[in-house]
Amino acid sequence: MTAVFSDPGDAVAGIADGSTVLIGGFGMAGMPVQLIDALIRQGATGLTVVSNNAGNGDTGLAALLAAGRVRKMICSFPRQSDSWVFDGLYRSGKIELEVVPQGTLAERMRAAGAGIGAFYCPTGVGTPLAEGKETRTIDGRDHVLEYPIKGDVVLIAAHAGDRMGNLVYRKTARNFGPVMATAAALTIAQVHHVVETGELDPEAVVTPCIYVDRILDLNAKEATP
Amino acid sequence: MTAVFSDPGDAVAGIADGSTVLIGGFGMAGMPVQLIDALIRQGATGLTVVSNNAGNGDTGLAALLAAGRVRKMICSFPRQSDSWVFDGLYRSGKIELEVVPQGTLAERMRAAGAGIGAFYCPTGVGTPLAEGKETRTIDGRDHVLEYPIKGDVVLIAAHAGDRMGNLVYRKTARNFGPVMATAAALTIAQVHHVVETGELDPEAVVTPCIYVDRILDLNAKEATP
Amino acid sequence: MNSAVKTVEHLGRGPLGRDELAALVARDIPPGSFVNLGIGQPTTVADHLPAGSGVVLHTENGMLGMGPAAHGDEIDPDLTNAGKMPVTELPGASYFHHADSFAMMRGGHLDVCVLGAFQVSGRGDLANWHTGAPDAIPAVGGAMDLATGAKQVFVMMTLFAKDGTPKLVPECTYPLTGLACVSRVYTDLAVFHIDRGGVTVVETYGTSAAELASRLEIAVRTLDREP
Amino acid sequence: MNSAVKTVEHLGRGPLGRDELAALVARDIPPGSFVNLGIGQPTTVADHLPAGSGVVLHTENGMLGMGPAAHGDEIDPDLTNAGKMPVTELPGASYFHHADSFAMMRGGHLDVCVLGAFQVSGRGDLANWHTGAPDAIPAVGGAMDLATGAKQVFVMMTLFAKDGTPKLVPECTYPLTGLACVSRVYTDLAVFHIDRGGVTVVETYGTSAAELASRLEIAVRTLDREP
Repeated sequence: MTAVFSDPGDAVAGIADGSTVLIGGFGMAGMPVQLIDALIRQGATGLTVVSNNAGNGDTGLAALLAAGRVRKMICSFPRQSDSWVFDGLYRSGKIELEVVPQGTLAERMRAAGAGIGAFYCPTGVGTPLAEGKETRTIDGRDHVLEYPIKGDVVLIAAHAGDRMGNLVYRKTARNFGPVMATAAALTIAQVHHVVETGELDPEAVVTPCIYVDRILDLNAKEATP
Repeated sequence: MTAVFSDPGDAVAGIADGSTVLIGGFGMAGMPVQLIDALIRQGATGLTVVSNNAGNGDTGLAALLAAGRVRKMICSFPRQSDSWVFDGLYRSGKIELEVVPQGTLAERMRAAGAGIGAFYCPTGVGTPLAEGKETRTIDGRDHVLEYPIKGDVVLIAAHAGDRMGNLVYRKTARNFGPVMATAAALTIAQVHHVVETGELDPEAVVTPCIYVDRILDLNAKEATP
Repeated sequence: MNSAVKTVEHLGRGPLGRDELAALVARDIPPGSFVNLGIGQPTTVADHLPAGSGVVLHTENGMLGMGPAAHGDEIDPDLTNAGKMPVTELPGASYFHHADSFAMMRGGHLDVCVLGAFQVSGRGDLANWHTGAPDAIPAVGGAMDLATGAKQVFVMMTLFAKDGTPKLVPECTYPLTGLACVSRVYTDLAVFHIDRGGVTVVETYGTSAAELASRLEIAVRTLDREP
Repeated sequence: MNSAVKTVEHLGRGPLGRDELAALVARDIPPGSFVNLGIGQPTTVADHLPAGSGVVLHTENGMLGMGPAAHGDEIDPDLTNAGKMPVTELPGASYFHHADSFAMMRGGHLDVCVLGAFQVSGRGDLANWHTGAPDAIPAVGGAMDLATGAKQVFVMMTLFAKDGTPKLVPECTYPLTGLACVSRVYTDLAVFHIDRGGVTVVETYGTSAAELASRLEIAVRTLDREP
């Protein structure tokens, strides 16, 4: 059953050192900034973080990196105009990096959530990112074998949730959220507001409640200072 | 670009003998009866049909089977209380049958639509349905290797579509429609009504227009007898 | 969950009726669980879930939050369960397509599924889709996916077939549905738990554990810790 | 599509400017196509698509029906393109998650994608994600998925690097993005088509095909059929 929290600290309680944490967002769109800030205060360290980018500016994921809590990043696109925090850590050898093609990153997390043991993927064949990977020719096309990425914890941002844990997103802030939500033991979502059960259109629910363990209601937080 | 038809015959024009046809529906919910009726009149034969069931009663898929147009069925659950048409053909050796676990059936079509060459699946390991299939132990769990099922044509029923080809479904009639829509060279959807582009909520579109080649507008058919 | 530490023998009564069996399964489903009820007898478990249990029902044809059977004006051909019978929708429901529905199942997100069975082995192997009769038309549906995917698989069946042979067996002779997947077997005569250590009799109805043991071809343990 | 049967040499002018190049690519995108425009220069192709072309833009971060860049009050932090710049939504748009977005791409559903490049080989190999410099931080994004998945990959680039070396090469020396995936190369000096037969010069700008051929290290053909 999904628990709804108004305190960010309660929402991230219990995340262990050394966890693999999947963090939603594409750049800042869909990034769960309040949950990440709470994770920084919570103190877990030695983390492996899976996210499309490696932080923007000084907030959100960049702040978690700056706090020295991340041992390894798995992402598709770490280098950006405003990824100075990651760039510094990487160049000084303080962080490990695994670069994965963006669609393969998403599909590996989907596989984890969908109980698929591994899959043959045509992306990256013949490139440095396929080096050392098992390959197979299927129907005349070369593929590399890719394995699931499973998280211990997922932190995502959705637009709204109901009390049962169903989630809807908004525009391209949806991005990795629904995929990540399926791929870890503990899924924590921050939402702009929580609605009563029955208020979301069942045809338009994007993440069914079965995938959501905890919701941080940002609206409640503002209402109770 | 998606073409909208009011005549069922136009919607199914050009389907070739020997085609692999994916047909939506779970029992009668989501079954594209008008498109199947049109396919019977169109006359294509020697078909391989992929559908969850092997027809109910005497209408829809059962009628296509009764017309002798289907060489082979690929499905999860042919035997039902009202599957007498299929039962008769099967017992008299007039139709070939491949039984696939329901989730594997869906996932094999998803793989076809998603460009996945093959995937390792835990379902069916150690059962007669895994006989002859390649297996692999991953993380201590046995899996069988499953390959995509790609169609030449897809026939599905959706609730509504817009002129660009975006589709929405209704309740559990959604079932195989969105997966099949991605998995064939030619996707044909019948809808209860067509709305103007812009009338569907972009957050609630289930099948994006890129997957839909032809729409049969059942409402238009009724309006112009 | 049933936290028995000592096998309970209900001797002053007969075997469980079908409704009693469904009620027993319902009792053992933890509040707030996500549950799939197989077609046939398992479907009747829904009628015995206590109000406010927070149990959410999944149906493989693409829905969470399924409600009771639909009657009269409620019947909607677009809203059916896995047995293709009309059902209703509860507040908080959601719909999804078949690949997503089985990803949910295969990915281990369902807490419990309840299935019927022809046979269950002492290792928890399940046979429930095919009698092996040469003229039978094979039809598996979602049984293998459920058996493989759910965190716990509960089986409901009579303990003995009509010809008197046990359905809890050393090795399944019918074609398998899944390997080592069943964790509990609910029958008219007894409830069994299965784990790596073997089969344990947790409760009996209208018979003793010792009598049952003598009628089965597999070893069964009893619980004898004091509560 | 450009249906040239004879190589056209535009000699009475200079090389194509950036805007002219974008317009040329836009001209060659068939009406009604589903198209992904890569970050950087390819994004500008959108500004040259004729009204009523019916071209539908895909952005890898989960949208079909992307509109032009957002300005002023239109800016919405929840609505960005692959370059993380604010964009708008057109009627008929739809949103989907990342796995669905890349399934669309990898599954071969996009008609055309337009990408920038460091190098393209005569076989259509693409290098566009990494300079190979030892201190560079590798970052691939969706480039490999697009190169592998789109039905046609168009490249936009200058034909020669700043140091004068050609970027259309016998073998890519930079790390590869995809093998044999590029079908057209649009440059400031010429448009090339690539297929199993090799590289064909379709149009030139401010230079002749013969002069170009002398500056490249790969064989290029010209078209000489009469229209």
